[in-house]
Amino acid sequence: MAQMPGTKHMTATPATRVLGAVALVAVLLMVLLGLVVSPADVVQGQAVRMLYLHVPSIWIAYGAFVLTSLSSALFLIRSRRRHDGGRHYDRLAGSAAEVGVVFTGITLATGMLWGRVTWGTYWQWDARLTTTVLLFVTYLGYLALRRLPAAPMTRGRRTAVMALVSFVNVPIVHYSVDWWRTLHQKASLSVGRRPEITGEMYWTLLYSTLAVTIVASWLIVHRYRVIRLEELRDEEALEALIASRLKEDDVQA
Amino acid sequence: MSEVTTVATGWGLSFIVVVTYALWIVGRGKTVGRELGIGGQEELDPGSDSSTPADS
Amino acid sequence: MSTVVKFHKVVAVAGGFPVLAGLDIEIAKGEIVHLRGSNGAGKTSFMRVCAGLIPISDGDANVLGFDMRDDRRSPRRHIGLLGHDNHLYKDLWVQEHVEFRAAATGAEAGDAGAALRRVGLSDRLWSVPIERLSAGQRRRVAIASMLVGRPQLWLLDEPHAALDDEGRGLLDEILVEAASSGATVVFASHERDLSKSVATRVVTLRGGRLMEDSGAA
Amino acid sequence: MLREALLIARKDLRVEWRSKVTLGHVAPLALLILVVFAFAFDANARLLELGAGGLYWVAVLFGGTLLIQRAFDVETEDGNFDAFRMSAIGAPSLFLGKSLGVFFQVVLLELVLVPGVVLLYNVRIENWVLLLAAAVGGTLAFSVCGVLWGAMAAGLRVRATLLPLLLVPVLAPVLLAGSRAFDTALGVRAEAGWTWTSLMFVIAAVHTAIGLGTFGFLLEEG
Repeated sequence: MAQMPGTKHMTATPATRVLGAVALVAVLLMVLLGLVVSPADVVQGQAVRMLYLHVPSIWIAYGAFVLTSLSSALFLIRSRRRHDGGRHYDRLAGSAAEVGVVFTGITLATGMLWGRVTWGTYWQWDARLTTTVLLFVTYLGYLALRRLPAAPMTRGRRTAVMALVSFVNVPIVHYSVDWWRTLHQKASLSVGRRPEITGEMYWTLLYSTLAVTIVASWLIVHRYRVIRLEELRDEEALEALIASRLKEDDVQA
Repeated sequence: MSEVTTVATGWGLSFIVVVTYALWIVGRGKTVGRELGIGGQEELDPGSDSSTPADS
Repeated sequence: MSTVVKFHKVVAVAGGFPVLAGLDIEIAKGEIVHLRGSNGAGKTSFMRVCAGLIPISDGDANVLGFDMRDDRRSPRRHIGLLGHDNHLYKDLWVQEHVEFRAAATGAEAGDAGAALRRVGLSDRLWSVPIERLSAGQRRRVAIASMLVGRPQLWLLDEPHAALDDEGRGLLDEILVEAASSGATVVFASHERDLSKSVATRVVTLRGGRLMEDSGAA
Repeated sequence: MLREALLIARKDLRVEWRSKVTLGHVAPLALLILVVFAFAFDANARLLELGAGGLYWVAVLFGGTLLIQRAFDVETEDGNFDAFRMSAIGAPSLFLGKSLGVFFQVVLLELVLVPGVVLLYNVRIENWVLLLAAAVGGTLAFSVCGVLWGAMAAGLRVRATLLPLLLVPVLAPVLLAGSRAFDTALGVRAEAGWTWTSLMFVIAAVHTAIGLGTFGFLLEEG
């Protein structure tokens, strides 16, 4: 294994430094396209620029949660075969969930601000908003469960089950909330007039999604490495403990 | 709030959140790395890492 | 199969601490092993690893013919474990509790009465909530709950604690009886003299390793 | 499996019968919640009548969460989980048994809450069959979700604060569906009460399937 040169950035490798640089440039371009180059909307005016942040954020958040669920499932399968197998899936699940929560938070914040200018209120009991806020709380709970001290595999299995159940629950939540709102919503449906996304706006949205994806990947990769470092630290401490137990034993023998 | 300030607030807030989070990750990595002892630091490439069965 | 427990350089970790640090031990069928050692020596952990409750992270362990690396669940139903806790539902009546345990291990409900009588709990106490029993009486209920399962391997952690002299004598009798009918018994106890009488072998642990072994008698 | 599940459910109900926690503590508390809602709405008869269905399910949620907490405290209190691991009973049976036990205890709670809502909020039950079906469906969904998540939080020092956080988001659809179905049954809104009721049965079925498949992962340690 190569030694880390300089070790100034414990979680960085040449490959991810490039990724970080690409992410920075991509974001700058995204700001330029989203805030300056793309046109204002006929209906929404300048407010439409919220779209380029709001929509990619929720897509990324969903993507991250899908990743969490997939890795959780793989972790459970692997941990069944070998009692301490598949820990990297657990790490991936954890880092993706955390990044997902960050972007869900951004979605909610931008959505509420956007709602303020287009609907006139911060909050509507809109199906999507309600589902998103429940999603946010669910994965906050998931992260809370992850933080609790426990044997790594015990915690891994527990959180993996939670991730799977939560994920299965997403469509149920969405369906029920959606149905609830469509049954009631008569007046408020017309409030959220959606801009027609075509041409430059369409391309800007697509590009923003790409940029946000790059940023999210950087975050997930680095978060993963921090978790790995923490595990290495714990393992090293354990090795030291075993060694000291053996030594103390020999002295007494 | 006007449309422009709203957009500015939204984007600004999001950037602060992401940048803070990124800085926190890097800082945490450094702290834990220091606790680990820099010398024994192995290269952490997720590509090779996830394919190594010895990582548990 | 004459070897019931076979440990080779077993390392086990619980709560981030190496509770067993390379333990080697073999226990044959019919032995009554007295485990000794100071607090934190690994007595409890050894029993929990035997029972498949703590996974081994290094070395090899075989219990009742099962490789504990591959399958630490299958041997469990043949093992009776009496831990520090009594594993009792305190709201239930004595008889209800033992009957439940009997049913949970697939034994006859009628065995419950026999087991309760064996540990010296009179009929008068059978319909009393466990909550109202004294510590020693609870210990007896716990031993009875273990008896009904007819385990092949008995793991008892400080079984004599809280028992009065009569109870200790009774317990020793039960252990000898179990061993002579083909079961294997491992118990941990700080009281040396008392248990010396029934143990066929005394094993001392220290720092999660084997320190002293009197060998099979 | 069913025999073992019934064995566990019977044991749990017997524990309840001996300790009377549901009837003695949780049911009166749930009734109190109904009273407190009247304070919150300034005893506005119209509001309380309109909200009766939802308030009923909120009370069930609070009381039920306590019951789930209790169902797992009974197991972790004296190391009983170890006894389960050592017994011949499999994880799916344990899951089913615990769910059944919780189900009947929540039913007990609801037997107190239904008259409570009718008397305190002055509602009339227009559709008994729907009310019954909705109560059963909602309680089933609540029980299986609750047991699955209760096992996740079982034995943790922070379980009392963690369990509600984990449980409420998952139960949100049940709460929603239960409230709407009750609205119809109580004649407050002429809506698709039966569809909401069937949704609750679907949720119960989905979580039962997940629980049967994953409960084993939650029991093992290390």
